[in-house]
Amino acid sequence: MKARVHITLKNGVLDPQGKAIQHALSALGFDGVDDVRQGKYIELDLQETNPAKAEAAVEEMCKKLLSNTVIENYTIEIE
Amino acid sequence: MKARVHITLKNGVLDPQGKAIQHALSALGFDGVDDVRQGKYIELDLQETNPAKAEAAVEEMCKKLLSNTVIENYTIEIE
Amino acid sequence: MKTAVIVFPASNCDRDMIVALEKITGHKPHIIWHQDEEIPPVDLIALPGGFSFGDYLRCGAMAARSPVTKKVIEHADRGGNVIGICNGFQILTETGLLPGALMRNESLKFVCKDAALRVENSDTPFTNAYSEGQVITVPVAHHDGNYFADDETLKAIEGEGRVAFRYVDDAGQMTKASNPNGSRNNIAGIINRRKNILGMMPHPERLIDDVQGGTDGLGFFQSMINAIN
Amino acid sequence: MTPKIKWNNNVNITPALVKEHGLSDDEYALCLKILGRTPTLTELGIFSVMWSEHCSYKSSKLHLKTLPTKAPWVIHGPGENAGVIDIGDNQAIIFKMESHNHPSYIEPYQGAATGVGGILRDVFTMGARPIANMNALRFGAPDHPKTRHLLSGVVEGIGGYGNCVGVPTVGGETNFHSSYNGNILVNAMNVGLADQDKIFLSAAAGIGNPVIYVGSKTGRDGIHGATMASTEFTEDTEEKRPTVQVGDPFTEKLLIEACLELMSTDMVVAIQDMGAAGLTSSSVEMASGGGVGFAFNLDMVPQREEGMTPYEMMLSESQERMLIVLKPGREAEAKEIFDRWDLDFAVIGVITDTGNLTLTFKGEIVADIPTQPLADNSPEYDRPWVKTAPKADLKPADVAAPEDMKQALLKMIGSPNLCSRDWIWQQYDTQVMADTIQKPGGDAAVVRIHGTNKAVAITTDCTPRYCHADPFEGGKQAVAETWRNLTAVGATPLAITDCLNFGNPERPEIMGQFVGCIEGMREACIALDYPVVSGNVSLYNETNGTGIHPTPAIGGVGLFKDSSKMVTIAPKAEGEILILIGETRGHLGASLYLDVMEGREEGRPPPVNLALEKKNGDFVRVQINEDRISACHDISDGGLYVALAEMVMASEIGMDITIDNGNTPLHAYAFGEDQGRYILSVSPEYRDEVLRNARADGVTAQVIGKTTGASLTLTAADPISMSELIGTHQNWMPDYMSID
Ligand SMILES: Nc1ncnc2c1ncn2[C@@H]1O[C@H](COP(=O)(O)OP(=O)(O)O)[C@@H](O)[C@H]1O
Ligand SMILES: [Mg+2]
Repeated sequence: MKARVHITLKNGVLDPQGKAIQHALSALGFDGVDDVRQGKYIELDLQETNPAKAEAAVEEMCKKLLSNTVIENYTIEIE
Repeated sequence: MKARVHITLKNGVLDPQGKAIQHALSALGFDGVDDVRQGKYIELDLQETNPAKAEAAVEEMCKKLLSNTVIENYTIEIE
Repeated sequence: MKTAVIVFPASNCDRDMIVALEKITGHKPHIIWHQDEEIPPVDLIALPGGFSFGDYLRCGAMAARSPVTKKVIEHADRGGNVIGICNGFQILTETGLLPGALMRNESLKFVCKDAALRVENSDTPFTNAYSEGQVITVPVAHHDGNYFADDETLKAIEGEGRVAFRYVDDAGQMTKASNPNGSRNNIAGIINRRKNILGMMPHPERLIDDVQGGTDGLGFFQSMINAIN
Repeated sequence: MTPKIKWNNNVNITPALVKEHGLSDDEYALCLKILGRTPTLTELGIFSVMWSEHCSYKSSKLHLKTLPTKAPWVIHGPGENAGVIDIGDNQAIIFKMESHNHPSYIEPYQGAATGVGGILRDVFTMGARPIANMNALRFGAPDHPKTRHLLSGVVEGIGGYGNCVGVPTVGGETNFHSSYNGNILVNAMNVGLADQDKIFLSAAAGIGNPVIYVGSKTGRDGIHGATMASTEFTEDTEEKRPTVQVGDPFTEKLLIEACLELMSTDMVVAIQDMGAAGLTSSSVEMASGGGVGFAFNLDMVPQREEGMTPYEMMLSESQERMLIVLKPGREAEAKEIFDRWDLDFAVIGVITDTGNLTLTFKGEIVADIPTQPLADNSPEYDRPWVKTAPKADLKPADVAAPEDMKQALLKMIGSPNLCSRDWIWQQYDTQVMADTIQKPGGDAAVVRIHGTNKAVAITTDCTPRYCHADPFEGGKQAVAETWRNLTAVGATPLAITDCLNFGNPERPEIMGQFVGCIEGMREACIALDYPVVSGNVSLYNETNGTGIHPTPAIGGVGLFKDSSKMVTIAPKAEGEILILIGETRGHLGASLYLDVMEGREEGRPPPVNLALEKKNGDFVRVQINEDRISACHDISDGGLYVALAEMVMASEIGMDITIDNGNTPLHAYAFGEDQGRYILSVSPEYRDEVLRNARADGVTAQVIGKTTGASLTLTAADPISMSELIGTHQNWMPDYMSID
């Protein structure tokens, strides 16, 4: 099965990339963008066929490697 | 409204990050991960309240700045 | 002083660190590959700069989870000295040995230039050869050196005198223009509470010989010799 | 599950298909003759890439052969992956420059990054540890809508790759000109260090020896237009794939370490990187070079994507791959090294005595080509050319004096082609490996030979406006300028590499530019005893019939036996005496002054008198090496005043200058680009000795002022303060780049 992981910065953590994008957008004439946040999107192809087990495994992966829990949150979707 | 943009590498484009993540996962003992692809996830807060207009604007932003259309695809969700 | 340098795939300042340690201690450091299970007993472990694992995912993330890093943590827990320069600093924050995180530079660009640093605390094993408030010039070369910690953590670090170096201008003033990467409070390097671990973005190992344009990095290594011998 | 392969190698080879593969009728006829039959599709692809301009040098070979390539210190000249020169103590410097122009225009970050990766492989494949990167860049006019984006991406890509592999990028050059609006130039150079008894070549040998593939897996990257054309034959209806190659500097770093480790053993017979045309050109070169055949089982090639065809595997330009011939029975030992570095390792074939490249795929032979004729009989053209018409001379009197000399100088140093390149090189790690002893900003970069007192000096130069006005003089000047820049830091120039960037060679005017530049280069190389040891040609840099300015970028390498002799452009103290070496006639033809102040591109370029060039340079080098000089700067773009301003900015010490311009109008004297000139800064105690030595050598030398204070005071100009000077010089590029 496939897992999709979104990794986003926690509230209050500064996001230089998001800020730079917002700035560049306004310089390009895109008005009305109040905020931009950039995160990561990771797709995993798993051999596991049991959704609950897959989710548990990906949760472990997020904790152990994919996210830095000091600054990041993650969400997992299994399909 | 909020726009969520996913930017992923086109099919066939080498993804060194994904490859390295897959490798690191297996070194950490996570078996059964066949493939990993890494992309970007961007959230935008827009002043626009009309979904169609918002989508059109974000589409333009993707083309002009957010994605590198030579090697990346993007998808947009408006909510 | 016995030392060890840990080498991860795509570490690339390992040789510079080895050369500096050998020159200053008179002994060749042990060179430890990231898959090695053991680190011989040493006074100091150095995590060198570079792009361990390509800096993919997050700088230092994969190195922080390498087998050998467990041994580094054990060494630190026993009170052993550890330094992390540049990528080494990123690894130390990823392991949790040092607080905070190193984010992408505010400019989003890699930055390589000489940076003036003010020594904020000279009462550490890594800075005792400098005097407090002294301004030294040391090169930085990084893409992700923008030090972040939340307000509470930052307050603790500052309150406990754990900022080792800060980016300043030539006159020693902390200014926005002298901050090469957007670090909070212009932080260039920090130590842990026990004062046996230091992480810093600038590269003292690149400045130990006159032909390199200066020797401001020497004091860094001299400090450790003072502390350990 | 792997999809069922519907690959059909025996498609009908139609004239249209041949044409799509870029083969002319004559070329295809030769291909039929070599094979004695109709090619398979895979074979057609192989002929097509091997005989492309890029791989075969068919338009340029004839002329390249005229370049001098020999000197007692040359160990390997052109023909190997890179040039090799002797620097004593059993050590060698290995270097080459290469273009990645087209890919960088399409995708600036990845194009430039993979350009760096490619040139690194050319150097380490010979057994060298890369020690320095250089980059010669040309962009369109600053006001062209694409320029900012291209500059930003290219610089980021060069840094992104070089910084990660841990090789310092120590210098280069950057020009802006509208002729590059549709065709930017990204030329990357690498310099490596090897032991002379550990130099590896690509000629394969030893019937039965295993052929090994190492590095990244093969994907469908960079397969040329030809593939697009062939999709209809593969019955493969996938989305059209981008042909952009993505670089993986992490893998490259591992590959460098693993290959150098392998080469430190005695297992390697031959080794070759997979560059342009990937597996095809590497295997053909290795086999034909050794007069042997290769038999590959393509099923063994590590593949990144499913359902790859032999055609795709042979033409793929996936990065970070090498082909190695091992001694027999050493596979397991070698594999251990690559396993430790987490790199793919596959035995894909053996050496045969057939002389053929024989490819098997799924049990079927899909190609069987004699490699010798394929490599040796590659087409060679004597393309028609016409000599570039000489430009009229431009007299100083034909150019108006500026209203205000001070403002003129500020305008010059704040112009796109003369302003500081800080914004660029701050994105490069210029110091990793801790041996950089002269960083960007001076005349040449200097990198210490690790653990010794020796050092190499490196520079890249070319003045395309001169080449455009007069290819012969321009070619001469490009070589001479590198020689001068190496001399200016005190090094002994040894040899050059080149990257010859031109428009469409099928146009006689362009071919004339090419021939002219080569002739000029040749004269300069001979006169300066400064051979060409490697190089690269990039043609067809042309859009809608408008070619780029002819741009023969030259990379020069020089040596210090004692690196403590090195000088920079920064005077060391106040009170030093400034001495101008060489003759100043006030040549404003094809000058930057004419361009910046009047927007004109006219006139003959300044001629290079090679005998004078050599005399002046040798004199300067001796003075430096005998410790009489505290700073030295050659005079190039922008002339004398610009060079003085650069010295002031580098040292942050002012100058007081008094010019005796005789009959020459002052602005021509100040901004003219006469060749073969230097400014020396000497402490007063050496002043007379230097002047005396100059007189004895017949070198023109005159005192023009001294270092003093904190501003630059020039004849007929208001004093310019340090902050005004530095601000003007440094601000243009960051300001330009901050406009999104
Ligand atoms: N793309 C670049 N990368 C690194 N350094 C550069 C680049 N472009 C220019 N430089 C540096 O800027 C300085 C000035 O360049 P240039 O004007 O071409 O020098 P010169 O006139 O002496 O040949 C040199 O030190 C050169 O190495
Ligand atoms: Mg110069």
